[in-house]
Amino acid sequence: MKTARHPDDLVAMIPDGAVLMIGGFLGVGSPHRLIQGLVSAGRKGLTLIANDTHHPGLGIGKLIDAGVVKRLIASHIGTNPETQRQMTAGELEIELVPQGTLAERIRAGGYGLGGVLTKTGVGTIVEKGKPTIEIDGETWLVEKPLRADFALISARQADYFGNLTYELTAQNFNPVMAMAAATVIVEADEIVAVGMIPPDSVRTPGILVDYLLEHPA
Amino acid sequence: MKTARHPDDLVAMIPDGAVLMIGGFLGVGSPHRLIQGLVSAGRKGLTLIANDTHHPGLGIGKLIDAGVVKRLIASHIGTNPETQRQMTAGELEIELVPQGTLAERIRAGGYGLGGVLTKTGVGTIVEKGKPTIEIDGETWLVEKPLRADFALISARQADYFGNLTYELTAQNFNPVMAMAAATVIVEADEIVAVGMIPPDSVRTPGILVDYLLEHPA
Amino acid sequence: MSMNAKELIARRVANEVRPDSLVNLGIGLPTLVVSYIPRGAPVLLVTENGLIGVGPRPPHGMENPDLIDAGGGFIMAIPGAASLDSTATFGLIRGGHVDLTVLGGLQVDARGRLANWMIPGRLVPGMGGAMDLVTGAKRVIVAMIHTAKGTPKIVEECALPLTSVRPVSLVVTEMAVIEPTAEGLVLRERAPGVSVADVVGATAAKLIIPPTVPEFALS
Amino acid sequence: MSMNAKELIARRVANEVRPDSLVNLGIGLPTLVVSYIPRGAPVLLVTENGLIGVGPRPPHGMENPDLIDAGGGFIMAIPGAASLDSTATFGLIRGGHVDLTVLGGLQVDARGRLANWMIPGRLVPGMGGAMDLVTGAKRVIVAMIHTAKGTPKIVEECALPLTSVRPVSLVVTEMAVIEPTAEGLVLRERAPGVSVADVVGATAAKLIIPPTVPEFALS
Repeated sequence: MKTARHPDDLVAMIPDGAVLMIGGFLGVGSPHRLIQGLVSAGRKGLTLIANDTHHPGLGIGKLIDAGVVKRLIASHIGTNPETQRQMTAGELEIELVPQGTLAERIRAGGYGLGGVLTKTGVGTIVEKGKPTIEIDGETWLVEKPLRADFALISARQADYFGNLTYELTAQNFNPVMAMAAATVIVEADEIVAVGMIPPDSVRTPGILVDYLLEHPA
Repeated sequence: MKTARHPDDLVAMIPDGAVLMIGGFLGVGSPHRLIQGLVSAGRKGLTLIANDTHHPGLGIGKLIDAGVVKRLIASHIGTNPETQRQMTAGELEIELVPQGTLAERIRAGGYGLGGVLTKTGVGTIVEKGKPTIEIDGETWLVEKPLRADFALISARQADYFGNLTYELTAQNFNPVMAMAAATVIVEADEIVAVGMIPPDSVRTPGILVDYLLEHPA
Repeated sequence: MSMNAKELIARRVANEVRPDSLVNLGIGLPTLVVSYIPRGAPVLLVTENGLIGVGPRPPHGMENPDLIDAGGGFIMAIPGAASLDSTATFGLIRGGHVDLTVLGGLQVDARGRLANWMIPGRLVPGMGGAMDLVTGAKRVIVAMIHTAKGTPKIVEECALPLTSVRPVSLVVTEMAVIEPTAEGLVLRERAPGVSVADVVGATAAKLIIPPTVPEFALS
Repeated sequence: MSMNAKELIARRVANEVRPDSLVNLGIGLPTLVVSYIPRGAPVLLVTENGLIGVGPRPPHGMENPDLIDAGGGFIMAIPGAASLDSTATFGLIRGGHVDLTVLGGLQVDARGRLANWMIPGRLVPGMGGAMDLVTGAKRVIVAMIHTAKGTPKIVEECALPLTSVRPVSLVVTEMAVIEPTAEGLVLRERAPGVSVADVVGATAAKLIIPPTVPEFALS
């Protein structure tokens, strides 16, 4: 059972230098109040794993604006000129990862797999410095698992076990990130009593979730 | 759009010697009418990929009884003495695969991955004849993808796009098998109009499904 | 780069869309294709951020904040739509379950290889889903303006970083339809009013010219 | 192999179950553990065929045909239960999200390695989920009768095929609690009325005997 917590209490658990996964795709399905909490708390030196950095002033873009991210692993930064500026200025170290590979690497981290064998990136600059393996005459790129200290997850509904549902394109990276972090913190649109989410509707089982964000007073 | 078909028409598509995936765990979530159709049609020389062979006279056990399976890839045959008898007598070639590895190998086949890097089986007889790979000082077993000519899937609901839902422990291998076969045939408890399954309830998107089994007259 | 050129490309690409197929359209020019898909060819559009069955933009005031396309614009969902998480979406893409992807291009080379995701030192947006799509979709069509301010974009060898070593299926520009084959780039069609010599003059890779090169059929 | 021996094992194993943990119980003896888990320690039971939140057997006439455990028996689901497909279930198991698995054993060796899935030429049921569980669960407890018709099952080297090379966390029998460590098998506890000499006599692997070996505490 989890009790819903104040955002300050949750953000206080996240130290400077932590490795974070944050769900969302251009802000849809991102945990916006937790992100705001991180900015307000003045964290620094974070490593961030996320699909994108949205736009300046919005969602994950706020973390970039505030300069709290030291290292970023993402698939797309084209919507955020500030991210590109910090990269060019050498203030932000960025690893660009194909979106499907990013999802699979996070999954591998959460599923106990040693890596991902993919064709994506073979023969391109993405391959640089990575091992390849030949299987039955075909070459595959070996991409390593990703794990995080914390995953900040956005959900449609949570129950007090931590069972989660997601809505439409707000799902994206949230379920897979909930598998791959030591501590999982959830910001849900709604928190319901245990038993209100039918077993077949649960997309993330509550056992993966550590903390729920309380609703605004 | 798919129209529901008579079982004879569907079974007629499956030739002798085909590679089949069939969903289910001890019969729960198996497509029982399609299985009966295969037995009645007198198929032979099939390769079957399934979790288990249930019991003699039940579900997938009927295919074993009828001697239509030449090769079996499964994780557990302990509930079916006839499967073990045929194996011992050399009538049935069996590859035993750890259940989690079986699920991941099928997923790799459907997801375009080159294989699965797992700890399961390392140092055991499961490793025999298979490549291993060392990553950051740890040894991982490389397990190859599995694909099939046909997947026979059991679902709770289908719509005429082929979108599927599953119920409770009847889900098991069905969704992953629906990704990994050239032709996917679905036996659903219920077929509903397009639009009746909310997008967030769909567990297998209809684009993966080729044929629906009509309901008994 | 007139509106007419883009429309021409979109209309020609629309002819390549097969009924009952699962189609991904890239941001920008490729998105225009949706307007020209023949009515009799119901297709399902899939977006990288996790929806099969993308519908049109919603009327103002009817947006759903949890329902966007990969460009961040609000969309609707058609009846029969299905939500997917990122692993499932890219499982469909990488596993060969997407029938067609239409993407923009910066360069295509003589082997049919596409570069479309970065200009080192100038534009580094990241590859997003492009590498997965070009590597995994059943058919890949590049929809692009033939030249960049007069400089050919179809070249012997891409100077820009490749998106994938897998050759694309077809290149459609406002001047020509070009098919990469094992023998090289074959000039299949030319746009209305464009001569074979025009195409050759605007292309920096060797083109194989068949005896007849018909004009585009447009949808 | 009296009923008392199995009950003794189940009661001792139940003490190892931590509150709020995700627990998998193998078929047979391990299933008995559920009856002895202290009321104050709410645990979630997960079954390999895809349910978190396994409840008790349903009353006769209230079975749900789509709701079984990994042994094929009808079960109920507790409020807050969640269904999973096979990839997700084994993702939990292999990814270290299952806190404890309790499994039966045929042999355990001096390095703590378990053999529990086949007797070549005699019993080849297949490993089912056992290899994944022993390799991936956070803690692995072997619950087994100490000997097989008088023959020790705790041996220097397993003669039977291993389930995993990863050592188990604890072995609980009706005679003893034994913990595999880097130094070897440590005799942690003995059953009520059983002496250290009794345990040593029924064990074919070297045991490390601490100065004091207390009797079981039972739940």
